[in-house]
Amino acid sequence: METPTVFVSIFLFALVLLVFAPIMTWVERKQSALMQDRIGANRASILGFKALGLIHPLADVIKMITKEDTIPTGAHKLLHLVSPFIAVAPAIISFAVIPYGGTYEMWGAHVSLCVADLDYGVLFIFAIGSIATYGSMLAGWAGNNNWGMLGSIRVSAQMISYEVALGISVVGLFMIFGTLRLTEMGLLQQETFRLFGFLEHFGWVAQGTAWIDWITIPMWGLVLQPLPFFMFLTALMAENKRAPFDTPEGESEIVAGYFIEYSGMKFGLYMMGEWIEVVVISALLTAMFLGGWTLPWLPEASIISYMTPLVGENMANVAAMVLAVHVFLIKVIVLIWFQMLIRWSMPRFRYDQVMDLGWKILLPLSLANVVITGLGILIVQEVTR
Amino acid sequence: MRTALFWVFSISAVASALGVVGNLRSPINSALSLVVSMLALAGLYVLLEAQFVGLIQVMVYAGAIVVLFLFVIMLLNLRGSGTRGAELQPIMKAIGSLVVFGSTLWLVRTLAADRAPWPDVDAGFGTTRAMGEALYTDYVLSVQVAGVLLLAGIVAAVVLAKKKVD
Amino acid sequence: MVEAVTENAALRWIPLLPLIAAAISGAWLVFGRRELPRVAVIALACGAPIASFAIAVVQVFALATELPADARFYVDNLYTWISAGDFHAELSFLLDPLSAVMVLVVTGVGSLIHVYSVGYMDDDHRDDRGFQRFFAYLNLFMFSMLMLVLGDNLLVMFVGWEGVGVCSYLLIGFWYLDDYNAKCGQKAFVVNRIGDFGFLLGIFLLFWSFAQAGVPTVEFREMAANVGLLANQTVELPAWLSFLPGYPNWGLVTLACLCLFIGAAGKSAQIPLYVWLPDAMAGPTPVSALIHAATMVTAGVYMVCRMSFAYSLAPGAMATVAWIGALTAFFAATIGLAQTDIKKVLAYSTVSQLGYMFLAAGVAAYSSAIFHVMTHAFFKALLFLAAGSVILGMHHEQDITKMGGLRRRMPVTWAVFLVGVLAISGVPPFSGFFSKDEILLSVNLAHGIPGHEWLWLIGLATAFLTAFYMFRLYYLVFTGESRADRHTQEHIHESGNWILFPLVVLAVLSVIGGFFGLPDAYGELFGVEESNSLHHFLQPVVNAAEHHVDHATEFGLAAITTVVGLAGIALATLLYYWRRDLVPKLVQAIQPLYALVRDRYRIDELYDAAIVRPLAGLSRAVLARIVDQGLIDGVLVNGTANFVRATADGALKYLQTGQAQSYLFAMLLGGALLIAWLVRGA
Amino acid sequence: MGDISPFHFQVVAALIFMIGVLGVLTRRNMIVVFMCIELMLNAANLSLLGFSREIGNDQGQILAFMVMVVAAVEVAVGLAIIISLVRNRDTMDIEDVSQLKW
Repeated sequence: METPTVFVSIFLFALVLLVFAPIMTWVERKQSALMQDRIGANRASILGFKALGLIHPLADVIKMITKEDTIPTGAHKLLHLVSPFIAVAPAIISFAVIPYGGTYEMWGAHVSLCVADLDYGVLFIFAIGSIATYGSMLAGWAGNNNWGMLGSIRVSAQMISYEVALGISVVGLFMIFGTLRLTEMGLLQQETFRLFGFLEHFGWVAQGTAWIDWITIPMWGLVLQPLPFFMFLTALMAENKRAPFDTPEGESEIVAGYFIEYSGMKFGLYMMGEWIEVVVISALLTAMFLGGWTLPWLPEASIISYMTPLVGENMANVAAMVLAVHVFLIKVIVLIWFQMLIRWSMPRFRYDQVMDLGWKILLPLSLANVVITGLGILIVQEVTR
Repeated sequence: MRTALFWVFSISAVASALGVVGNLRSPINSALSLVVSMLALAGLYVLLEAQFVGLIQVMVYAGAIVVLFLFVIMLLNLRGSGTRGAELQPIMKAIGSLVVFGSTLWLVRTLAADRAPWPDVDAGFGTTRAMGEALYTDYVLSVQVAGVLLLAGIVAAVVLAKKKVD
Repeated sequence: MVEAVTENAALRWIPLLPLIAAAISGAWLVFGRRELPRVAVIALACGAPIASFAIAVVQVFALATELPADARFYVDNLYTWISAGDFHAELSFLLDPLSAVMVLVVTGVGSLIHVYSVGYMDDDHRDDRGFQRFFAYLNLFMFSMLMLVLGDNLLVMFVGWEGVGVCSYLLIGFWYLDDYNAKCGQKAFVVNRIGDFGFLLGIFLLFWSFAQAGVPTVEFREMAANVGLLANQTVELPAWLSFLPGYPNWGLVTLACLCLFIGAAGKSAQIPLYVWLPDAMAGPTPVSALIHAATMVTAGVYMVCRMSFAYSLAPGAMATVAWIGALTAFFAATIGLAQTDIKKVLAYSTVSQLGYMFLAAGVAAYSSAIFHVMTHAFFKALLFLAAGSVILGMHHEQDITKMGGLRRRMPVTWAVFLVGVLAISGVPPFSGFFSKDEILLSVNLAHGIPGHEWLWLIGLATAFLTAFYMFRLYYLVFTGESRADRHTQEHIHESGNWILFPLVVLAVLSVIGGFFGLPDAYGELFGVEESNSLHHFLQPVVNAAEHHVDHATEFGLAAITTVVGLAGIALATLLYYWRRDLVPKLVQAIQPLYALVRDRYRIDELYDAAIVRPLAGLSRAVLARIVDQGLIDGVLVNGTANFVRATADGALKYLQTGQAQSYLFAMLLGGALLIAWLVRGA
Repeated sequence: MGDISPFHFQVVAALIFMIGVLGVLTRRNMIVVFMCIELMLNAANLSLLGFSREIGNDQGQILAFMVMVVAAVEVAVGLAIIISLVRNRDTMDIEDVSQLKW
């Protein structure tokens, strides 16, 4: 990828993300209001325009920035300063490997809608995600506050624990796709398989029976690995420390946990980090399990080839690109909504329940999934050989 | 670009390693220096075409091991040294280790007297695929043994850290 | 020039089935909480030998009918057991006519005795789970015995040899809660060890001499094929043995065969190692019948026959075997005259009959020896089992002076016991007649053995004594008035069907068993060609001497034997049936001699005074005090420990500071020095 | 890689290793000593990877990977030991833990 397109991409996704984060505050408010059967986020107004409460994010930002930034005595000043940034940065960086579209040719240029199409894309996200732990745990320690310390201990234990399940739960998916590269995963998920193909294979119905060719299923990760989808989602949400996994904050127990000593925009950064991570989680799940930017049963190449006679090759590519981004966004929004649904419908787990879920349920299930997937792959290979 | 990266990474790795040892105030500071050192080393690994190992370095060392260190330090609520007397050992040991230090550098110098330039490696070198294939074919036994070791480690850690001996 | 052999994978199951059964019930004993259900124990324990017997019958039939007479070898090679240099020992089984006869006897009689044991051990409540333990041992014994018999080389045979020894020990001391029984087991084991040591030496000698000749082997067929190479190997005797005949150079084979015979004498209870067998009667009666009458004790005879190729090169060893056998036969028979324990009488008669077998083997009448092994297995197992039935009926009373008049109370036992007694006394046409007659005929014709006429006379005398004391036993037990106390008398009863069925089968075999080896001369009378089928079957594998005698001599000798036997019976009838009052007077007349015989010539006391006590004293005084406690414990064990403690406590401990960093420092210095040394040239 | 030779990587590895040694020998705080051991392990890894790249053979990378596995186990067990030590003896000083002698 040439340097200019890299910058274009960086600009694009930064814009999207930074726009998303404030909007998320509104989404959260609206969602909770809806679920709790009340009217939410409708007071802020500019000249009487309330715009469904969309002004609220703006008000939030102003409030955050203008608030006094307190630094407690006895705090480790440097760490107290950098911790919020360490917390936010990984979330933003990990978006770099998530593709929100394929590669398109227009007017002689290659446009790839993925900033860094790395060979070890998912691993990169895991690695960067593991750094995020520091942002939270140092925050609690740096503030010289015992509630914060407790929060730090909780957060470090929780995040280390769930990283294990996080990594292992998707091993089965890697085994099936044979790649860690997210763009490749997207392309592979365009393919379909015939649900009843095995009937023909074993000779239980005649070769070339028409209805067998009609009933096809897209090879989405969700279809191939339904259980890991939910395990991965759970582990990611636990990593994100939002309800119901918000024991490190636990305002009823340890006041606000690790960010107890933060105010103003530093506090805002933690909030932002969480919301951005909600988006990243949705994007990652979309790329890995929901076919990424592609439509089911309709490969991108065929869209372009249908449209080329109508509008010319360049414009066909542009149209496909726009379509891809929209498809991706819709899937992401659905998943964001799903996460909000969970966040507002579940009470907080007790701390030991969190640990039990990670070590005693997710980890064994993930390991079992690896073994079962391996067996399945062997069987399929054996049968189709 | 690579040359510059090498210098950036190696200098920060060595400097933060010194920070680990030289920071007498608090083990937390040492741990943070260690993270920086680990991350810089990961960068060096990637420069050496060992992307997979570099990522694992970040995940395992920076993401888990040092977090564990921090976790333990916080759990034991140790702010400051927690040791009695002077933090540093008697000067004799320092002198001794400096002797070793010097002799090791000398060894490296002698060994590196005539080094061939970098050979070309194929595109797959150090990628996840290459490592996975090697690990699960030629070194599958080592992987199994490592798995058993991990299991033993888990059990040992749980038994050791258990509060009550029942 | 090893003969053509035929692979046959079925052989392995003959020994394996009892082993599996033993392993199952043994494992259940060790790990299970309770005894298996009786039905399961019985099915397992009796099923295995019966199945083995079935396989053996099929395979022997195939061996006899499908293969030519000079190539009757079935071999089942499991795997190479030992492979060291040129030496290879296979774990393999061999079925040839010799082992075929033995296998049939072992599995056949063994199966019957297993069935009998079900009835005999049924009321045994002496210890917990005894029933299952008994059958586990018994099956293990079957396995070992079959290993011994089927082994294709001396090593496999030795494994079986030791295995039967162990089982014998375990079963003699089966009721180990009684100290006497445990001691008897130990005695049997120790005496057997002496013999086994000789056997082992013989194996080593044979292997060594074959290796000298360039054929390092212990495998029977290979040894037999190459035995000629050993003819000229001699061994020089030391000066203090100059009284021995043939001094100064003995054939190596002679020495090896003598060593092997020591083993055989131990296992088969020959002079001077016979002392364990009478004491072995402490075990349950089926054990006495199976191990100490029918199978294990004949292993020595089998081994001598199996090694006949070597003995044929060692006339001195043959003569030794013959004379020891004859002397044992006579000696044991005399002891048998005065015993009052029903099982002891039978035990001495077993020793005596085993002497007969060695006598036959010693005069190269191997097929006769095996024939007698077979008939003896039938009638002696019968006698023992019948005695067991009597003992059960008499509530574990074994003293014949307290029996009497059992004929009416136990009619079936009476009948089969009478058959057994007639058979062992050599009354035609019972089986004992033919086998004994054949042995005596062979002895009479064995001109190669020094003093063979005397051997024949001893044999005749033994036949007379045998008939006498067996009928003495019969009359005392079954006729006259009962001498038991009133309570016992009231409860005397015939045994159950589990016991009677094997008895009847064995009785039939005792009657007709002789016709398997009906001498050709008799066969001609009835127009049957080669009626001595056993002899012709065995002839290719044993180097039996061929006799060609005219019929007059043969019938004449048979007549003499018969007359002698009938004379013994007549005398017994006179003394113990018609004129019982004569016996005390007779005993009074020869009181000192009678006492000596009754006390078994005090041989046990002699051994105790001459061997056991000096040895124990030496062990206690020298080996235990000086060598073990002083040298090994004091100097070696404690001395080493003291030395280590002194040096460590004095100096080395100061190296261990407890400071981890000082260790590490030393380690690093060492590493640095090592590196400096490695790169010293650069 | 321009003017950077394999030698450079080895020097960095040696330096970090020796810094680790220095720390292990001189620090009293057990946790810091432990961290220095991790430094030494990482230096060894760097050396391995450097040689691996230098001779174009990926065995060095496998070895480094295994070293990491072992290091992870070591940390888990070692920290558990330290936790129980501190709990029972209330000290972080490595010199206080010297009962294992004559």
